[in-house]
Amino acid sequence: MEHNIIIAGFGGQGILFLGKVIAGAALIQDKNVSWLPSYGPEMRGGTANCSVCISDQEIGDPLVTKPDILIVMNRPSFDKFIGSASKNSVVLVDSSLIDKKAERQDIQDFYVPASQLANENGLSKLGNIILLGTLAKATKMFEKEIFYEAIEQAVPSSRQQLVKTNKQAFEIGYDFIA
Amino acid sequence: MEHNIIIAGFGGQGILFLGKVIAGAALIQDKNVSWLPSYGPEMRGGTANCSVCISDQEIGDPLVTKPDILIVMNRPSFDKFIGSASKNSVVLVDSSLIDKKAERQDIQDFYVPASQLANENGLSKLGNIILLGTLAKATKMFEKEIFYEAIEQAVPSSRQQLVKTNKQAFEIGYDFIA
Amino acid sequence: MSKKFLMKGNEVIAEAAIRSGCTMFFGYPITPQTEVAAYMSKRLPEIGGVYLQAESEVSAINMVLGAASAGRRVMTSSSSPGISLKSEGISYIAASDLPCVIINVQRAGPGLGGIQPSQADYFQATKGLGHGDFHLMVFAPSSVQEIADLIKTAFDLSDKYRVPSLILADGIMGQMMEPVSFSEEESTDQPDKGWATSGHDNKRAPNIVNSLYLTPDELEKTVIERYQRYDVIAQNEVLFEKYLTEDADIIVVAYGASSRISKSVINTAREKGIKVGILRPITLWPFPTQAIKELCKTAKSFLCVEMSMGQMVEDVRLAVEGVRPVSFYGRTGGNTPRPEDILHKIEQLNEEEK
Amino acid sequence: MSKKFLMKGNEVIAEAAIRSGCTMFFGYPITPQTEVAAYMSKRLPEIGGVYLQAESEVSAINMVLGAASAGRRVMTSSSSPGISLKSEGISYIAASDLPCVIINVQRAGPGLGGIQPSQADYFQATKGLGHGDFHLMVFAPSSVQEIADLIKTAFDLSDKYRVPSLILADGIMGQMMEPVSFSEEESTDQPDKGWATSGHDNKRAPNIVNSLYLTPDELEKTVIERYQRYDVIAQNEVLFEKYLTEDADIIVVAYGASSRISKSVINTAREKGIKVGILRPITLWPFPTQAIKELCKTAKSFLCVEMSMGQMVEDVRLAVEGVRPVSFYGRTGGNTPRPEDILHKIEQLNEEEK
Amino acid sequence: MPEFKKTIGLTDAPMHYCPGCTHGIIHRLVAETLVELGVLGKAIGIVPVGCAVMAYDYFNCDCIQAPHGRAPAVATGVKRALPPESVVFTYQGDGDLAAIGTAETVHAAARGENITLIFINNAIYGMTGGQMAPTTLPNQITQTTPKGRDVSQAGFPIKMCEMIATLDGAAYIERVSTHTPKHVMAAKKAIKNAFKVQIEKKGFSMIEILSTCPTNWGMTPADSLDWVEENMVPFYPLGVFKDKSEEGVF
Amino acid sequence: MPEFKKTIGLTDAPMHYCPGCTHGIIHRLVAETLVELGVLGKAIGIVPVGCAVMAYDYFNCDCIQAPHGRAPAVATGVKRALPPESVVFTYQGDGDLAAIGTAETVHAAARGENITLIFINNAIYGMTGGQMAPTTLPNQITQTTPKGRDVSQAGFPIKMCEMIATLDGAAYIERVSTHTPKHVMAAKKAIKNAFKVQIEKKGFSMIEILSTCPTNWGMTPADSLDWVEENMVPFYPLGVFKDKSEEGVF
Amino acid sequence: MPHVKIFSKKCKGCGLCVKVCPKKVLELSSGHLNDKGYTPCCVVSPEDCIGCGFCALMCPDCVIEIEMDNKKETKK
Amino acid sequence: MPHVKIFSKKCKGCGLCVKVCPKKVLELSSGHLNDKGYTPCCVVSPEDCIGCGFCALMCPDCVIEIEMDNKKETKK
Ligand SMILES: Cc1ncc(C[n+]2csc(CCOP(=O)(O)OP(=O)(O)O)c2C)c(N)n1
Ligand SMILES: Cc1ncc(C[n+]2csc(CCOP(=O)(O)OP(=O)(O)O)c2C)c(N)n1
Ligand code: SF4
Ligand code: SF4
Ligand code: SF4
Ligand code: SF4
Ligand code: SF4
Ligand code: SF4
Ligand SMILES: [Mg+2]
Ligand SMILES: [Mg+2]
Repeated sequence: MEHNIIIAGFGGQGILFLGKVIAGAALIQDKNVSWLPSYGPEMRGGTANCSVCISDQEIGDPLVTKPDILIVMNRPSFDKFIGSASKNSVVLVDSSLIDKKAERQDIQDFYVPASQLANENGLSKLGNIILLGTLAKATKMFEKEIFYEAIEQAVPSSRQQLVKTNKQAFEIGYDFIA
Repeated sequence: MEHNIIIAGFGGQGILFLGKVIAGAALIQDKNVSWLPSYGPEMRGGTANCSVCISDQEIGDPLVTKPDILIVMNRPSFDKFIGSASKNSVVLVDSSLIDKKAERQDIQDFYVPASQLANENGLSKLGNIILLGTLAKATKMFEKEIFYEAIEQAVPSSRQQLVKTNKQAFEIGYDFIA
Repeated sequence: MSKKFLMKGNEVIAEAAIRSGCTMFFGYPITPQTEVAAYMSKRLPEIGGVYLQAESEVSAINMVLGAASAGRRVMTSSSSPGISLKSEGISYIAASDLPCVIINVQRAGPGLGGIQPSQADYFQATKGLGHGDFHLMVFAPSSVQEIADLIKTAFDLSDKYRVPSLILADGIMGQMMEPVSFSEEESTDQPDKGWATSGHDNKRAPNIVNSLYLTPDELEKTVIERYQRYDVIAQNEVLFEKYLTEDADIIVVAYGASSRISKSVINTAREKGIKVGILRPITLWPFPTQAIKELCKTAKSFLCVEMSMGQMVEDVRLAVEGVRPVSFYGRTGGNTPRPEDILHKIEQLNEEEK
Repeated sequence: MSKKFLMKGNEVIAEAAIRSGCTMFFGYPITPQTEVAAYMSKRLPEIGGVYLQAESEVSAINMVLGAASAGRRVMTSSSSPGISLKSEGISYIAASDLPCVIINVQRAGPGLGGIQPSQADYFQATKGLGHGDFHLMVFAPSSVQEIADLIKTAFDLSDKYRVPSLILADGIMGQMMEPVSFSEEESTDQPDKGWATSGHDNKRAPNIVNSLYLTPDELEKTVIERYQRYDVIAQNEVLFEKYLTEDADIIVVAYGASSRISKSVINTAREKGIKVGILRPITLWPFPTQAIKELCKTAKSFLCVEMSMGQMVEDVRLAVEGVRPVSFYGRTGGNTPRPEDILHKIEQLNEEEK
Repeated sequence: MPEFKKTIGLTDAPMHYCPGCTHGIIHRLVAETLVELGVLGKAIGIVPVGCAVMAYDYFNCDCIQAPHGRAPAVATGVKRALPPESVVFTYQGDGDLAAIGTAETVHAAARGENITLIFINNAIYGMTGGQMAPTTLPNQITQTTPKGRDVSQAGFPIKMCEMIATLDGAAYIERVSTHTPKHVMAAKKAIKNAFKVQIEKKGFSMIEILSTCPTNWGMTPADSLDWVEENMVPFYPLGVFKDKSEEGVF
Repeated sequence: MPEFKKTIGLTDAPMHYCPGCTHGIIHRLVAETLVELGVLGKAIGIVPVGCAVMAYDYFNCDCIQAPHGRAPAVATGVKRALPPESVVFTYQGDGDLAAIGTAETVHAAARGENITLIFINNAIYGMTGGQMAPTTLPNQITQTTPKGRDVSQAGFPIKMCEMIATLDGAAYIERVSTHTPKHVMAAKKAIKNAFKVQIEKKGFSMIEILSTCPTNWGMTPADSLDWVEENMVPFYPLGVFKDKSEEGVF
Repeated sequence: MPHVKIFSKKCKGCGLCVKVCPKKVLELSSGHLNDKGYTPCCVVSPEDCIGCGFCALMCPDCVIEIEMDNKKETKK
Repeated sequence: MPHVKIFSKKCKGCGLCVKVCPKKVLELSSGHLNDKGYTPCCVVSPEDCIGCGFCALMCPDCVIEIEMDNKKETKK
């Protein structure tokens, strides 16, 4: 197993958290894993992104430049990364925020109005986890339970009430595609 | 011509000034010359010394360790340097402050009660220049006039009245030995 | 095997220090290592330790000097510009034979530069972190797990030799999360610090921590004595990792983030039939000079990969002594070496050798 | 020939700077260079220049940064511990492409050390005077006259390349008096500084002096551009002196105070029939690597003499690349190499070669 | 009643500050002042390390980016390098001016250096992500005081105006705020006074401006204004702490 | 009437100070205080870079030689490393404490750091040979103010007690002198007060002590005492600037 | 009549203008994001504006311009 | 009677004690230098000493000791 993932969007959309959940799931499955945020002042207001690598081998470069999984949650990130996704990569797009489709034919792209779905379901700010659900379904990378466990671990112990809403969001995304 | 000179005594005895006058005389005679003080906190109250090198050749090490001319104006300096003076070196001792004689036979030593002579002649603090006079006579390294010129240059322009007393002191030292 | 956590390198620096018996931390915020202090500010008070945010890096390193003088295990952390500011204090600490651990999570320079990762403080760390003749022990972790392990080594050796330790990490190491597990052994067996200035209690002569020796002979003696300890360290404490070097024609030399990127390229190159291996210095000072010399017997050429304009490459050249060609590939300004570029370099070298 | 004065090295530093068009000086007192500031505080006001004693070395170097940004010829001076404190500022100045002249009259370290002469800041000066990839031009005078000459060169080249210059002297150079004469030519033809931040007067776009580039590609570009200038400097501005090297079996390499002591030993050794010569680097960066390489063709071995535990010797080894043996003799802690010891070393080498 | 248009003292570059951060307001006030006093072309701004690190992109005058805390030293170098008509100011955060830069601030003031310090007190290290600043209030929660600033461990906040006003070289020292339009207007006036003092060569001037950091305070921008009113103003009293604008310090 | 014998708080090493330098007197006062308060064995002295750099040879307690100006930071590290009964003091000159060490001094005070600063104000850099200090008086001639300190160029002297007293962590701040036996006795009392404040954990204390530098002032030791009386005392008023020895700062 | 102009592309949706407007002339858009990802400020009741300038005084991003429609005033 | 004791070997001849002695008990030696090169302080009129301790208070080098001859006092 080997995945090189980029997750990108605005600061405040839970980009880094989403990456942590995926990385956490990989750790539960005893994979080698690395998570690397873009950091710095551009965090604020501006865009945020992170790289997650999952592998059975030792991980070399933790900075992903050719993702086989790409999750984008705003237009600038879509424009920036869509070209770099590798052939046959899985690309998830929050279509409620990005009004554009990839012009490439060599990728598996999914358009999920995640933020909108989140708002509609009273799960505001959980568009990220909706996309995670879709990802889980689309890639089958790990079992649902594994992701649930990862969510439980990633949510700070002081805010465990969030676990439930996160799982709800996950389900919505999971069920969004067939 | 080559001379490696050490002048040593208490701070305040004009040790460094004496070195400058000798160095200045050498410069007037177009010799290569270097003057190097010991510096640092030990200056205050404690002992002071300086190295003067005079040569027709380029000067290498400006730090004199085996002087062929040694002028000492206090007991600690006498004890410290007397052993290092080279064979046949000229050693001048302010005998009003140092109640000891060199036990070496291989040097030309002169005992001049310079500080006392200075005080007696109303030239207090000019014991150093008295020793210079003796040195001039003993070594014939430069003409008297050269030293006079050097004194004129070394005395700060604001205190030219000192030139006269310096010359007086020089004469006393010059005449002290035959 | 003990439990694995997914943790940021910076947090592991802090947690590992605490597990190594470090109870005092003095720092000043700077990207990309702020999580070290954030972690310490939370955890140290919980265990009765001392966290203090100083008014500057200069002050922080001098608080370290004070705490180390009193005999405590103490750490400070910063990034490149902040480390420059600490350099006078570091020279003093080295000159006073005080143990401590200093973290540099390097960012891009010179000047304010950028906040992205860099390895351009290698020269400073290994040769010039302050005025005068002295060394630090310099450790370069290349994974979050290794951070955990080296922090302990850094504290232990620093106490043992009374030589300060520097962890030379970079923005990637600090910001990255990886699984990490901590060794279970308690690490409280610190050597006796009879020299510490903790008050003589009228029971012994005063202890003095000092670096001033106005007499050159005395000062020279202390320096030479210290260099004798350095010699022992150079004999006994060199750390490095070799990977596929035995039959390699080309040896990549790289440390920290650069080494892990390079290592993955080695595998690709091997698949292409190129005999390449990697030597990864883990201690940058002492440098694995001997290991490189050994490799000169079997390897045909060396390639040094760094996130700088070429700094460690000098130490590689000093080790190789002209016996084999040494080439260099580096990126700077916060850029990281690209695997494809490294591969390309290796292929080139491979061609040339034919 | 113009008139010769008997002057202290430190005073010559100041006087030569003024004659080179330096009109601003910011410093902080430290032995053994206090005379530089004393001289400046007297002379600069007389010529309408600015002398200011800063509250610290850190502040002084940043005042230099400001004055250089405004386009003025400016100098600062310190000694080892003070130079360490300036290292962040120096990295900024280099990164901002600002010209200036920095003096380090080295004293013995590390830490507070002593106040006697030393050459143990060589590594710091040539490799690690701050974080990040950058260089200074480093000049090492070995006589008071040469101080006068090099100060002018240092200012001129610094303006020309927009790279800061460092004069690496030592306590002997600073404290010694020797005859000196100053060249009569006026040196006021400074290059136009259109980049200076002196107020745009509503006539041009704002000028900005800056070292921050948050985008790695941009930062990398500026660093590489600067390294291209370094290459030009390395091509064109290397300075060194050779003495009796042509037929020499043994080449002594030494700079500054060590070199003049060594040079006199060369003569003694020659009298004893030993074929020895000396190569004296005048620029330490760029280092006369090529000149040493040339000498490898004729010389049998090299001896590096320093007032340190061995620093420049690494650059000599890098140049020699193992082709010839390189030995080292050094003193530290404020001691100076003793002529008899150097001679002894040379005789030993001569024996070994037979 | 006045029209409002963006001043030519600012460039067109969009500012990178977080939404609602009052750094932006203060930028405008300084820029307007330079224009209104007719000194934009003679002005050199020294920008700090802090959120305002890229202010050189916004101020429409010559600028120098200074090392963290050293802006007053850099400003001193510039001011003394240029003809006395030049107008040199620094723009510094509380970490920059009151922590690492304490010595530079105190000594520029003590020297009566003819420069103006614009001091943005937002009670936090903004740029590095919200650590305790020297001006962080007692019990205020920050990244490095997770249980609130415990003054017995982390020390007391520093009131810079009060401290600097004791120095003989300080000619004009005032503390203002930005949390209401009225306070913004008062801030503008204070800034103008400070620059006038400089232009008339009366000595050192510093304006401390209470400012918000919604991002690191973890509040909406609107709530941040209230927080200034309710927490900062009581601790950091507004007003003029020194005024030698008539007689000057020398 | 008391006998006078050298205190056991001092070692037997002869002091290296110049003849008549009042550094020696102050050493004795500090050492006597430690002995009288019974804390010599718990004391750690932080010595500066300055003429007192070798004070570790004289004080009969554990000592650390600190980098120039950083003694308060070193003291902070030591104090926090040791049990609260420890007694940590610095001994610093005016260049050390009020120039290069300004930030360290201000912030140790702001933190209410439970340490004592003994601040020797001799209006000059003694050790380096007589350059201007931050406390050099207006028009005073020094090596780097050869025509006298021109405050319009070199700035105004800093009155540290006045400045530090504005900080909330400062518990006891007093300025004393050493130029007559009476003043020496008062100085002793002030030093004792400061150490008591520390021992009782009331916060930061600093005693500024006017002191002579006959060597660099170019005067006899006797004349130097008069110079203190006639020139320094009028400029640096003696007295207590802050006293929270009862209530403490926290 | 005063005329408030908002360059909503540059608006960061901070709401400071909204908070200080004495006449509730301004509001943040509820759903719509601008290119920067913010919900920008909108003029909801331009007729209520008294041209006090508070909004512009408080806007950190110089997003607001106020024009005084002098013509109309003179027409009165 | 108080007894002033001067360790003249350690004396630096600064004269501070001389300056502050209210009874002119002390003087610097005029010609004689001690081993350190200073003209040390001498007790010239011991009988005048009132034991005020000023000299000891001012001596920077702890060169002066004062003994109170208690026996004599009790004898009185
Ligand atoms: C020498 C150095 N130390 C630390 C930093 C990291 N740093 C960047 S900004 C900053 C502080 C910012 O706080 P403040 O001055 O209050 O400005 P704000 O961001 O709040 O406006 C720090 C510590 C640095 N760049 N350089
Ligand atoms: C970093 C650094 N800067 C400068 C010096 C040189 N220096 C030694 S002592 C001193 C100042 C001494 O003056 P002060 O603190 O007033 O003490 P005093 O000698 O007057 O008692 C200085 C600047 C140094 N050793 N280290
Ligand atoms: S971090 Fe705080 S101070 Fe910085 S721009 Fe954002 S809100 Fe403003
Ligand atoms: S130089 Fe001045 S302060 Fe230093 S010991 Fe001598 S008299 Fe005292
Ligand atoms: S000018 Fe005044 S009334 Fe009009 S929108 Fe702005 S704040 Fe509201
Ligand atoms: S204050 Fe400015 S940036 Fe904020 S919401 Fe209003 S118009 Fe937009
Ligand atoms: S004790 Fe008093 S009277 Fe006696 S010698 Fe000393 S100063 Fe004079
Ligand atoms: S005060 Fe002390 S050192 Fe000075 S003369 Fe008197 S006895 Fe001697
Ligand atoms: Mg701030
Ligand atoms: Mg002083």
